[in-house]
Amino acid sequence: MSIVIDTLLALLTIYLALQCLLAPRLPQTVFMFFAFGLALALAWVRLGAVDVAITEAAVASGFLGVLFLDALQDFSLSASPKRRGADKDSATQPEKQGWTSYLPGVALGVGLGLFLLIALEATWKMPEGGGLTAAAEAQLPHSGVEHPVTAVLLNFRAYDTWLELGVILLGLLAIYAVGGVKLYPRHNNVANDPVLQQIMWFFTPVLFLFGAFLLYIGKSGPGGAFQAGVLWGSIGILLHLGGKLVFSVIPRWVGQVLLTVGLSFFLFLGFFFLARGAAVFEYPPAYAGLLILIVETLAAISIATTLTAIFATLNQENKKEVN
Amino acid sequence: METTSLLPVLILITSLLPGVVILLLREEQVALRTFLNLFGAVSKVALVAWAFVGYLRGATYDFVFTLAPDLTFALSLDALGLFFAALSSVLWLITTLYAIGYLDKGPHQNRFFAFFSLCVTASTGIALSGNIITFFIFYEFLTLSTYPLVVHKGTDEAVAAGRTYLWYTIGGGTILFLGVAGLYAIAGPIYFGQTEIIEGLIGEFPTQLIILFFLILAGLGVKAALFPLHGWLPTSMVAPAPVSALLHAVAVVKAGAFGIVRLVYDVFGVGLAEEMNYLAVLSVLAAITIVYGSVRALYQDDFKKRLAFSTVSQVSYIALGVAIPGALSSTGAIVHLVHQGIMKITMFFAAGNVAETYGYKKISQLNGMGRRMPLTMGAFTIAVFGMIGLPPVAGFISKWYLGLGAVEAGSYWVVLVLLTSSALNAAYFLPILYRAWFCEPDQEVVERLRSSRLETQALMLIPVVITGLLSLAAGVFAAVNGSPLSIAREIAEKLYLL
Amino acid sequence: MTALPISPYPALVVGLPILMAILSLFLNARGKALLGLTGSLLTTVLALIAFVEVTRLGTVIHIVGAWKPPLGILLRMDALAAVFIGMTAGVGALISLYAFRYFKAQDTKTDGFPLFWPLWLFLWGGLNGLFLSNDLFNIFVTLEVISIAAVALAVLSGKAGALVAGLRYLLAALTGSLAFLYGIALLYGSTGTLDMSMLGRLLEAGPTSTFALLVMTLGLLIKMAGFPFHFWLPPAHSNALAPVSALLSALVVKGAFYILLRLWMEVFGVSLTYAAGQLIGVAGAIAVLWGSWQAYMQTSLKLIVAHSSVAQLGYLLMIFPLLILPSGAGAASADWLSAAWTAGIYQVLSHAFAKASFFLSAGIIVIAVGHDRIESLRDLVGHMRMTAMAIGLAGVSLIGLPPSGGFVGKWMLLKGIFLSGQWWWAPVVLTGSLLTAGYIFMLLRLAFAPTRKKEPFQLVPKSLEVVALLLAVASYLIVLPADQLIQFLEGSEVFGAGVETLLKGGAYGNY
Amino acid sequence: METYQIYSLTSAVLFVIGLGGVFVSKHFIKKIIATTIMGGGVFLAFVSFADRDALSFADPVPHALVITGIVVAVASASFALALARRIFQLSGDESFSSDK
Repeated sequence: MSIVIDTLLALLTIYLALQCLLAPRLPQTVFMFFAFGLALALAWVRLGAVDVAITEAAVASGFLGVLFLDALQDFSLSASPKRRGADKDSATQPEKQGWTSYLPGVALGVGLGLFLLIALEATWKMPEGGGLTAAAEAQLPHSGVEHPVTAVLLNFRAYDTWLELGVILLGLLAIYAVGGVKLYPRHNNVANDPVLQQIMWFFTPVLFLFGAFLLYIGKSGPGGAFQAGVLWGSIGILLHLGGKLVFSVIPRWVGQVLLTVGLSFFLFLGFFFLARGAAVFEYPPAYAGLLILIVETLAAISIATTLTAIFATLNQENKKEVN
Repeated sequence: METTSLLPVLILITSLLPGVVILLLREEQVALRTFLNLFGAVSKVALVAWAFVGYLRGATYDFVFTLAPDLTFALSLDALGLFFAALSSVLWLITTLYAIGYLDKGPHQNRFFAFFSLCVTASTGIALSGNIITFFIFYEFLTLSTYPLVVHKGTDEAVAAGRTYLWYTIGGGTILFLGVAGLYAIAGPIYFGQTEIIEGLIGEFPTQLIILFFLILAGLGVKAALFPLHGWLPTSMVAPAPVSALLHAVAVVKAGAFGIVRLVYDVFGVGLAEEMNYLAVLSVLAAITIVYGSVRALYQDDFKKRLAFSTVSQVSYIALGVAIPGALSSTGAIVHLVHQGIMKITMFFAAGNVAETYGYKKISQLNGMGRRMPLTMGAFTIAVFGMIGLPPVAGFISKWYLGLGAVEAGSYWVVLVLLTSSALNAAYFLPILYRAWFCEPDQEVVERLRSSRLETQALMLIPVVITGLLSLAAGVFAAVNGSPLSIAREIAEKLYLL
Repeated sequence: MTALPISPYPALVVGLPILMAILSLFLNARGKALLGLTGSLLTTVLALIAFVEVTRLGTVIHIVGAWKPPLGILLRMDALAAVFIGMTAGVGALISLYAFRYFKAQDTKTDGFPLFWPLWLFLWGGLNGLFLSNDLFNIFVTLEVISIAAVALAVLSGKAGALVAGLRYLLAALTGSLAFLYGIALLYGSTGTLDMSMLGRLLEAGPTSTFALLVMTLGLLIKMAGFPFHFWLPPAHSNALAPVSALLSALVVKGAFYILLRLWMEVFGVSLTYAAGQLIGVAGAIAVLWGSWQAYMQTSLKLIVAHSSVAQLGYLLMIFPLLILPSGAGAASADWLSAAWTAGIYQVLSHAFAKASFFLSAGIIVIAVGHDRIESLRDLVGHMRMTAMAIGLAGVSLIGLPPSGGFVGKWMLLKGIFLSGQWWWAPVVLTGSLLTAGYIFMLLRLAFAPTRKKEPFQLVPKSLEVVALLLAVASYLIVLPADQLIQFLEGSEVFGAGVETLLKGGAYGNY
Repeated sequence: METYQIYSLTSAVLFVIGLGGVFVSKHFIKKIIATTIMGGGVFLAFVSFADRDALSFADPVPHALVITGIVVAVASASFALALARRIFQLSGDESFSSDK
């Protein structure tokens, strides 16, 4: 029975992925992208990866999807005929050009097909490496937390997570580098939609509490900094949509501190233990639980702020385009 | 080989350092520049002389620096290297004097003298190289440092000539690189003189080694202007006269010729050369070049172009001498390194003097020049007699030994080539002398471009007189101990274990 | 348990630049520039100390969080990593100096593009992290840090051309990263470890490891712009600001090469076949010829330099066929291995210095005449001697003429080619050199030619010219310690000697 | 066939779909989405191995890697999106010009 469900889910995922790319119109693509994300999240749940499922739903499908939706306003608003809907013209172009124009396509198709075949073979004939479950289980008691995924993320492989916080911050910096936006937007010309206001006031505390819960529960069960950060970030996004631009309210330096506090504290901790002669991120087992909680909270704050800032920046571009 | 002395490095530094420093000077600092130039040149001559004396007393001067495994930078002073180093250092001193007068107040002098010094560094480096990789390094360095000199005037013609020059020499350098790398792969690092290494390997890799020999020969042949790789030499005539002088007498062309001498005598070894008989190809090529260059020279009206084709022909005497087995022809080849240098540099100085003083660049304009510039044309006449091979000028000595060597080796056709070449030399040089000494000038009064109480500026006149006298002296005093001939004979006899 | 000494430096050289990047965010534009420069110099000093530490102690490690692999992440600074970190420090410090002055010249009020500094420091931290990491997934994360920072730097000018080139670059880099990550997934699935040294021991030949080799190699080839994935490089590098172009071509693409080298030599020993090596060698050979030819055809200076990067990276790929023993060849007789991989290192070093110098010189010319059509080089020798010298010296190093670093690289490459008997690569190396000579001397010819019409040369700060010249000279100075450096690399217990033992079929693995 | 195998095979298919999408799609947004699909495939592979190697709980290391990976991928994708939108703003282009 379960095999049937899994097979169906797998097929659905593949179907949605294809639809995503084949959908003739951009809005459909983005819609399919949401659906694809959800199907993938279901697959994570089927595979017992609840943490991943929450992250996928919240970040990959949720946040990114919202960004795509937001971008959609840009692109679909344009009436410029040039290269518009390039996928559509491609249906008409080849007729003029004769069979040689198909060659790259055919070559690509054959290439991808072959690639898929060997990929499948490679996956099918994979030797069982055994993973690191046993190792993680053995070290779990020394990690300061009970949930193994949190232990890996914030203790065993804290270095990765630290760099990852850097990547998020870097992503924001990169978006600023693209240009065309002010670092801290101050205009306030968003229409005050009463319904949105209501939703905003209702959801802000709910999201905050749920985020805090996820953060705390991360110690012993699925949840943690990223999931909480995204939830808190969605508060910022909601506020932004509701016309309450977070970054025009708080002082500039607070924004900067919030953006960097996760990464900086993590780094400070690393250097602190290094200075004491231990390795970077080598927490004393006694304090590990506490330290991890602090790191997670600060990381969640930074993630939330960064995601809000990313959204606000991209959204601001959109506003400029409309005006 | 181990480092026993820093003297070889010091010899290089005497020209490298002035070159680099001058590059950074401002154009107005004429006095400092001149001082650096002359100081470098004089100290180089002194150091080479010191090394010569030391060598005769049996001292060894080796400098070794390992760049990478198997890639050793080695400088060493042996008789052949010192011989060439002495030539280039003495002629550098003379040419520097000449160039100071020649350029006078022209533009971009810093650049000129800087690369001039670097160029001499490269040719001295070639002389002092202790192994083929060091030789290669300096060989390429020579290409690069000569390029700015060739395009010095900056005219379209000069830039085009520079392009031709580069394509030939970089192409040759690439082939040489291939050959040298291949040789290293088969034989490992070889110091000059360790001919036993190749001799030991010839049985194992006969084909490869012959291919490599010809690759290296082709790479060297470009600079030595061996037919059919000589194309760059006549076009690079647009360079200023002191550059042409240096190019033809000491640096580029000679580097190629010297490389061929090293390749045959110090890498593959004369014994092997005789045994394998692949030098026949070289001798035929050299003979063709000798005749071809002379024939082309006949048809040039441009003074410097005629001299250039004459160089094509004359330098191949060296290759020819190398290609004929036997101590006598080797002596001829080695001594011709020097003889051709001093004679040809005299000719270019003379051509430069005429061009700079009267603006004449064509042979048809030279009527009566002997009366206007007696000393210049006198020196030129000596050089011409030498080129043709009339005793007692230096050129006679070279040709005499080459001829003797050919007879000894039984290659009578070479004697024929030498005679033909001499006849052709006479055919293209004597008309110049005839015009200069026996024709009336076309116009009685000509405005001189450079004013001087003498026939031209002193700094341009003195060098040509000196080199002219040297050409004569090298022939007259050939039998004296310490003359170029005596040294060349010693080197050759050592090679053939006589 | 490992016998290797533990040192804090590997963690510090990653942490310091990122700390500086964070701090700089709090400052205004002027402060960012000042702190950025200070941070760069501090990082350089630290990197050099770390380098000396490795020369003194040999390979040092740092076990992050004291969790040993396979669970934890190990930072390992062996000779190879030390050389790359040292190179990054040397090139990075000089480019930072240049950038400081360059941006000031662009806009005196705000010091130009202030985001340059945090992004560059992040990039530096990412590169150091990449060179040090012994954990494949960690390498993926550092690769992402590098890609995002590099693309962000590339689009800093904000011009439409740069943005399009940047997006193309980013998409290519993302595809490459994901392909690389896919390979990691397969390797983890089949061995249960991410540690490269452990993988080298545990990996068994089979379709999975072969496929992992394929996708990871493809991914890294995309990132290092190996043929036929070079399409993104010329527009991205030529549209960026001068110091950024220098960083991208000197350092960023080398990161992917570094990982490729490590993967091939340390991890995939079992999966490599003679054919795989030949294939990647052919890709390299085509890149050499095609890139050089393209460079020869360009009329804008920065495009010439960018296309030349494609060719120079091709040389790096050409060492891979030499690293694989043909089936049935006597393992012990493979004396060309060290020649081949040290050739790669020298090519990397000389290209880093020469290409950085070249791009910085191009930036100077753009300031001086306002555009970078090659005609603008006319009479450069007369107007800007130092820049002309920099271009000349850097160009000669790219061609590979002695006594430049490029020469040592090409020499070792040819030596490896001849010793291994794979002579068919030799013509490619030489033709590439000739083509390179073609476009370099095309530039030099113009530099010596007189101006046709008087185009005014703007005044350029002398310090910019000095930095460009220093970088060019550095590509020659690296030849002096070549022997020591190569011995240092070969003697390295983990990489040099270790890998050669591994490739020759012996046991390997120090901990 | 076990559960994890279904998903690990699916992962290969998703990766190839995404890879093809990156090459074939024209619109910037579609190209970006194609990279996230590729990413989805890779993450699915990781998690399916975690399921295979489960003892008392599923292998936590791949889970952690995937969480990290997702966040990294999202950061890159939003950067790409910002680039695409800015290009559109400046030039009105929605796809790379015909040469590629």
